[in-house]
Amino acid sequence: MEMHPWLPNLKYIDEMLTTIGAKNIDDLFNDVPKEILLNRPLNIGYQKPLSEYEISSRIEELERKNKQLIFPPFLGGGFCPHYIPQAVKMILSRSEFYTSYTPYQPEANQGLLQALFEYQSYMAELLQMEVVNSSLYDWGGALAEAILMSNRINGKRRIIIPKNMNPLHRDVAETWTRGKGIEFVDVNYNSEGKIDINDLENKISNEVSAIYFQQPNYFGIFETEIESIVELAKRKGIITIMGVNPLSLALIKPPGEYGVDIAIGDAQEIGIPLNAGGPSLGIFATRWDSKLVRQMPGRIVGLTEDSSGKRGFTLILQTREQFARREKATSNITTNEALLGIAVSVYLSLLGKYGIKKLADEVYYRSHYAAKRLQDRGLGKRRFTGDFFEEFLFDFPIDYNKINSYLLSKNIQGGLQMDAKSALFCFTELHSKQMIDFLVEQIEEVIKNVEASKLG
Amino acid sequence: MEMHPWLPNLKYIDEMLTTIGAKNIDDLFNDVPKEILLNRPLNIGYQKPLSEYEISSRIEELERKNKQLIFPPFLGGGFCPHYIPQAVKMILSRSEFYTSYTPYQPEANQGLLQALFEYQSYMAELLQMEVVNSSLYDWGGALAEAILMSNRINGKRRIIIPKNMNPLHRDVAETWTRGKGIEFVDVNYNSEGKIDINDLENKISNEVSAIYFQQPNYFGIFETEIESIVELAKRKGIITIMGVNPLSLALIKPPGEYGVDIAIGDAQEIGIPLNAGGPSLGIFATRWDSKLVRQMPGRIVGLTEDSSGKRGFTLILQTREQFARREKATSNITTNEALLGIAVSVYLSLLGKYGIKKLADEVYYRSHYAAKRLQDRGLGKRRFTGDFFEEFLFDFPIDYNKINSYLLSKNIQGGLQMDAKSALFCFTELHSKQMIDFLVEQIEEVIKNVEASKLG
Amino acid sequence: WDEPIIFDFKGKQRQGIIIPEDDEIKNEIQVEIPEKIRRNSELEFPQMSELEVVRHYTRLSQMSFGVDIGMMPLGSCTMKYNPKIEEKTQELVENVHPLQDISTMQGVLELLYEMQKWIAEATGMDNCSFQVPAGASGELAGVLMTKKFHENKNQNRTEMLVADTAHGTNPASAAMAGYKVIYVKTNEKGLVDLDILKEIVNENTAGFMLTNPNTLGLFEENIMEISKIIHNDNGVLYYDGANLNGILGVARPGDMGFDIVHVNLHKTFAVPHGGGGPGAGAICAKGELAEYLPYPIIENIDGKFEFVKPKKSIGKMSTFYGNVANIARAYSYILGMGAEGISMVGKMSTLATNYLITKLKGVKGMELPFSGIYRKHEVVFSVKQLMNDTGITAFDVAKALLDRGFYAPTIYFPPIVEEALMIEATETEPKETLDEFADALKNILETAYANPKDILESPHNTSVRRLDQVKANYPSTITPTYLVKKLRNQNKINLLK
Amino acid sequence: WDEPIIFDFKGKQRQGIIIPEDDEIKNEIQVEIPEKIRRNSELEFPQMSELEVVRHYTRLSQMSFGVDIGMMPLGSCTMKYNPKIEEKTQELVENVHPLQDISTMQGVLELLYEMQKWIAEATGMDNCSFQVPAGASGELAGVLMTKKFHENKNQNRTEMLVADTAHGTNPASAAMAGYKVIYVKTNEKGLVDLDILKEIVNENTAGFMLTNPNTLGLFEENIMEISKIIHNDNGVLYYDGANLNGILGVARPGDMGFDIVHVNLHKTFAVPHGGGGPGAGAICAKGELAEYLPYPIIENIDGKFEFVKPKKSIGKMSTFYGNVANIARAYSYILGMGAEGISMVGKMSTLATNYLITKLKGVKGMELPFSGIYRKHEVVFSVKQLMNDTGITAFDVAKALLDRGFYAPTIYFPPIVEEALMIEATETEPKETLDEFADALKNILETAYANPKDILESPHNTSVRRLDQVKANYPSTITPTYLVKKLRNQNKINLLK
Repeated sequence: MEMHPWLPNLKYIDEMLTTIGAKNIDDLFNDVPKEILLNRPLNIGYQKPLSEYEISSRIEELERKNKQLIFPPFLGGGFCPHYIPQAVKMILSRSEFYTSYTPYQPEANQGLLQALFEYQSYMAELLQMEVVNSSLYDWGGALAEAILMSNRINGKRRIIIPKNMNPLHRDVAETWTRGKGIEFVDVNYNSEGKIDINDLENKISNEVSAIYFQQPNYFGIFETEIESIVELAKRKGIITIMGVNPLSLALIKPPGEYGVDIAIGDAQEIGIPLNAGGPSLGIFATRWDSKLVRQMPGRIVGLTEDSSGKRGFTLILQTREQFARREKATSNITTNEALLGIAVSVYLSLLGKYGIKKLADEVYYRSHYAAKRLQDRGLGKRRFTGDFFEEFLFDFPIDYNKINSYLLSKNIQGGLQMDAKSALFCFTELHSKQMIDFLVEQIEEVIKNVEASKLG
Repeated sequence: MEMHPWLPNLKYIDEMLTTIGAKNIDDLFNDVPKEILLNRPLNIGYQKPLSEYEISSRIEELERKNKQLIFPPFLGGGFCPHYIPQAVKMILSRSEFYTSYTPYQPEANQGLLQALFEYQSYMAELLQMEVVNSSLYDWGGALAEAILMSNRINGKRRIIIPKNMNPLHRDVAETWTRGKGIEFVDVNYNSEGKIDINDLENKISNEVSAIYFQQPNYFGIFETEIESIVELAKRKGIITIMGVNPLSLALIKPPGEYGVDIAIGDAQEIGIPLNAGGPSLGIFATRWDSKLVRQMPGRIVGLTEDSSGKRGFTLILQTREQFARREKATSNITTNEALLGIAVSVYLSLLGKYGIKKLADEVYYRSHYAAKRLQDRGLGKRRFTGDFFEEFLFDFPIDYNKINSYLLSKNIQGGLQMDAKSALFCFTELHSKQMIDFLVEQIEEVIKNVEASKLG
Repeated sequence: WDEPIIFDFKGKQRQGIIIPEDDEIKNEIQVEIPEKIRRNSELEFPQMSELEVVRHYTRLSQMSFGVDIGMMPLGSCTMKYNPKIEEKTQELVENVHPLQDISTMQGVLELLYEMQKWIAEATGMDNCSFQVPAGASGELAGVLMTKKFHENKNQNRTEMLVADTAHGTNPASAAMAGYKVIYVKTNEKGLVDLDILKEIVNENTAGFMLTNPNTLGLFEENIMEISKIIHNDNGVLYYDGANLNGILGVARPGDMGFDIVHVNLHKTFAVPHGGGGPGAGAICAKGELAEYLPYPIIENIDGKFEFVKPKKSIGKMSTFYGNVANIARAYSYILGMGAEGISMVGKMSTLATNYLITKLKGVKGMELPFSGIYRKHEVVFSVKQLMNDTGITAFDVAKALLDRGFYAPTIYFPPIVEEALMIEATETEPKETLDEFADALKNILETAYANPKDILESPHNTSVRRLDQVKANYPSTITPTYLVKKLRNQNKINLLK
Repeated sequence: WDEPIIFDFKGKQRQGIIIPEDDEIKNEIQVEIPEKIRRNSELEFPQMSELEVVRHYTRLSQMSFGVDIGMMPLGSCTMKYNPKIEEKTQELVENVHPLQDISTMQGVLELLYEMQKWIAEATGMDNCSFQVPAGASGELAGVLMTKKFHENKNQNRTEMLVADTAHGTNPASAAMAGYKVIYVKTNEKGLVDLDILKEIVNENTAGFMLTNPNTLGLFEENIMEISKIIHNDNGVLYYDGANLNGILGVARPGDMGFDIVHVNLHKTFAVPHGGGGPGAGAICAKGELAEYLPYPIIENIDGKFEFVKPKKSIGKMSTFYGNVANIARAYSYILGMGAEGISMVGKMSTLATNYLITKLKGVKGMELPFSGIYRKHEVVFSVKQLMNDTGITAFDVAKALLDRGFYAPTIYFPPIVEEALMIEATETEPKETLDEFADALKNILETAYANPKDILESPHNTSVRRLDQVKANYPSTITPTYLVKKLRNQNKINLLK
């Protein structure tokens, strides 16, 4: 290879070797046993370096292999589609941010540190929790870390979790905590779709380390007995972990006001694209209690001053971290989702106090409109009676996979199938009345057809 | 209106009016005669402010109203499709550049000034002309300015122009120079597609202010008698203006080596997207001759030092400009195409010495391959015999509009129709062998069909 | 940063981007550039990897100042905020070839058509053409339209009137079109002197180029009378749209009697200025003059959009259709503002300016000529008193602003005000920033009296200090390109006398 | 810039973006959040216009340092250049919902499938999973796989071996999985001490986590022997991929006997580090262990790509499919490098490191421990001598580099080297920059001897000076969020003891 845009020294090999005093590059590997030297090019990529134009063309080819669905999908299940403002993308495209590293040299990274401090502060305000780290991977990972943290604090291994939580988060938490022998105990939900408090009380014992619950829960339903849950837990010295959709907190009571110990969630809905599932950002926060704070996982930025008394920012509580404490660290995490924390800060700054309320309201209204519309047209009914936000589980009179196939044939991605005849639908500010009506019409169409063919 | 993202002071109106001491905003317009106050909202946009999401949706709707052609088109005629590297776009997206203004405060704009100086320097090197301004609007405008400049220098009004120049450039030049009473005299071209030197000699007289010619010319053909033209002109004291495709200069002799007085062209082919025709960038350069330089239009950045002896950049020769000299200025231009000068600098920096040669070679080879392929398949022949770059005029056995309609039905944009049976085609590094072969096949198909139906 | 000039990067055989190559094609054809025209001199371009190029220009960008960095109070430049959605919407046209079959670019034409109508509505004109890529080009088009208009009536009118406060482009454009420029004096109120105007206007008068509000920020309150004077003699009244921002939504040039209007979309309609360009313009006209607009304009013919040439069109001003990508930017600005928002622009920009004036009242050393009338989009202060008291000039004040996180105002313009600071506070700067700017300016004037040396030596905090303009322009040192630097080092170049 | 914290912007009723609203919908439904759960406390978010937000964060960005600004010689972090094409290619997945019907995302799956194969090939493994969003997550996955592997064989192995030079994540991950961490000492050559290793390994040993080349940049030349020792006792050999860049294309972990490998795509495959993340990872395994990979992985079943769960999978590490957008970035990097380019990475990064070592040889105050062997991707110097001579530490040297246009190396790591400077020169830094970096470091050491105060007081040119770490962490002043600042001002918060 003569030249490559990303390998600037190809023409300097001889010169550099001369400086080093080596004959050829292979000499630099004379300590690698001969038998493991590869001695052939890797079979990777498409052999020859492709030009940017050819890479673009390949990506466009892959794009065509995806189905060109009407955007947005009517799909939630942990991630919901929202509009990402151009200003957010523009700030993230600033390469001082996106090509930087963990700000171990705070003097050269004040901007990055301040942006991350602002992210933490936004979350603190939204959650009303005093301490927030500057990100974990995602909701599932944050739940796993919260469980491990509870275990570190009280040494207990039993975790109570509700059946109306996102099952994917549960899968992740189970995987991560397996090594520590954590045991999960399920709590049922009632006909409103909410946690069955009686069942919860029955499951509580002295072995329980923590109780987890999700607000709004997997079915989009608001839990309304959180005070009771937290009180129960406090009485038994059990740690409470609350999972939240941060967008909903513009309308509903934040975890801090319930006095929960740990709040977690995913920031995808406040400024992060769908990204086929990742990267997103795991939110992690605790109360102002050093027993909790000192056991927190993840990086934290704090406010301080420089040697001339000027305001500045730096990483704090670093003695919790793996690079300092190794096996005694509060987590192994190092690379996190920092850049997306900046995305969240920019997004929330654009929304501001009024915007986030308006946005959450629109989401709330539109999801209710869609449910009403489906019900009014006689196409089935909501499974649960509790009030909801953004998502709801809907029971249809026919098999949902028939509905789904039909919708796909119209380039619509409908709800997430839950069981034979039901699906979880999601509506946000991106779903106009016109689009919702169109979806309902299409569903009506297929149900009519199926029912007609049954009769016929 | 309560709030608007781009109108930050809506909630401060009263407060600001109080400071001013006015009752309401209308008071600030008490000097505007009542009868011309509009007193109604303008009928503009879609009444209500649209959200970014709605704007995006509208733009996508317009995109769908464009035909989704296979990119790139096989179309030249002044603009040719090339790949714009992501690094170019990324640099242009730096808002320190794109939201800045003409660097009248050089101390705060050294980066912008240096980038523009580098643009000028790249052009100087490519053209081998010593002085380059930091941009005019486009090729047509640059030609007009060159003609006006010639007229300023020698006071004469007759301009010799060849019939093988881009007719759009001629239209622009005629429009701009009408006020000064400039008169255009045409020169014919020969069967090779090149300027007819005999005809040129005949047109020369003492009234001629300047001779213009284009290299390669409108038909993509290389002019090979430029030395003779320049010598003729010099003998008669006529100013020579050479229009160039800057990309071709990686392969062919630059204007400076012919000793022409003014070189112009369009930078679209070296780093600027098609943009439906604009913005692009008009190149303008002169020889190192103060008679020429002092009559140049446009802004020029020069190297200097600051008060501490540090290298710096600033606008130079400003006494030529409109803001200083008003009606005695060398041009009225102020807003130019500066940002695209930076695009050109970044693009040429990425290409470097080898890259630009390689790129021009690919363009040269591919256009020859396409011509050969068309001819080998017996689909007609090139109109002119001269060697060519990027574009060629091809004569078909059938009406070109039949070919064009067929190609459009296959989502291909073919060449630019010149007369009933011919079209001007363009091929660049974006047209792979496969794409060229596909185009030729489609043309073969339609010609066969048409000829079969004639026989039948 | 102390970034080398890019030609001083001396890498070996580096390349920042891969060019697609096709060996099959190369094998199949055997061609070579004819020797006679082959380039033989080596092209001395630097050879850089992608990283080096990106790092170089990223560092250069950090040494620049745009609206996204801080307030740019440049008078008559309307440095308003450029909404980020614009950068997305221009992608609509990015890959469209101007000569594509018109049936394949109906979306682009629909956008242009709507914009034609909207800009005509905003200015009170009948139609617009986007042939003009910038303001000066709009002026030239307008003047050429005027010229052809009179010629078509067999009148040889040789004089173009221009206010003495006019932007330099006005006389320059008139001169380019072959007109003799006649300046109309400003009266003691800062407005066109009607008596002088009446005297000047005669059968040789082709027209009057005027901007309203004028460059002092004052509305020409006698505009209806001016219009009468010009039209009585069959002159054309031309509106320089550079200052449209001060009255947008409040009053329209068309309703004031203007016949031709040019609009700078990069000022009034928020297209980014790009370090000097590209901008985008519109040239609009009403009545008979609309037939002279440069072609093409867009018409909707039975639901299909077509390019059309107005009957008496002066011709083309741009090679293709003007700066379409920037028109798309302005389009998204208009959609985002809506009729409601656009209608507030003149009011809010005027509010901002007068607020700033009030905050700056009574600052020692700085005076407001033609006081007592509300300014519109901009205001011109004079620091002549300061200069007399301390020797510190408008130039020095400008440099001192750079040290305080602001760009400088336009200075020494308009020429009728001595030591002028021409400040335009657009409607997009928050009140708090206006306060900070006022404080910065006050601080500079105070410092100028207390410690003049500090101001005289500013800027202190920029990447370079004050630049040597003499050296920059001197025959033996003038260096417009790296090629000149190289040739001079090799003694291959003379003085530029 | 002296940018206020965003919560200190006190605008009134401003909003930076418009939310689409639908009055029809609002009229049609009448719903209200149940009072019991309604948020009553006011959300004290700042209220800003788009300009204010953009200006604030643009200014903050200018106070940050990334690879596009200058060389970042952070050891073990592989701060290579991130090609700009990557930012374009991630658009493929930007609007794809993870739970879409699989038939609608075949393009994304094809990309992931190709990447699985390519990363497996690069590491010599049988298969890979992208469930791990970062390196530490990959380690945890690997350790959990090891654990389940032994459990499935009914073995309760409680000890995980880790080299004493290992990255801190290794022991942390092992501990998270419930293992007891046993450190393996480094010998006088800077390599794993085989005798000690043999002694330590027993039937309780679950496995050995190793990085090769190790954090000293030295290749573990006895790797085949190490492999034998571990495997003889049925342990699992785990490869920490943080240092893969030094041997990529030269030798593969799989060929050295490693069973499980994690790869940091944000290091070796040029995904930008984003100020600490997001990254992207792969966890790969061979033989029986591949059945334990976290699910889903992608298989091509009759031309259709499907998500599949490996037979004995440990479960899921990420909620969805890992950091897909970043995998797309790495994909374009691999396409752009080609097999040819990727095969040169280990060679060119190793060349760069050894070049830098040679340039820094014999600098007074700085020593190279374990000298005499070629480093691979990185090198660890010690400035203990400097400290003894002048009192200036590795920390001070790091700060002084910030003043010279470079980021600092990793310092005080690995712990076995005193006053360590851990420098990684990637293959993307041009030779000239390596020269400049060496000169800067030499200059610092010279200055340290000549004028130690200058170094002790550095950095001078950054936006702030050295920060007060005590105040930052002190119970009465620790301020992790603005909320804490506010509550403390209101005396509503205690000391954080």
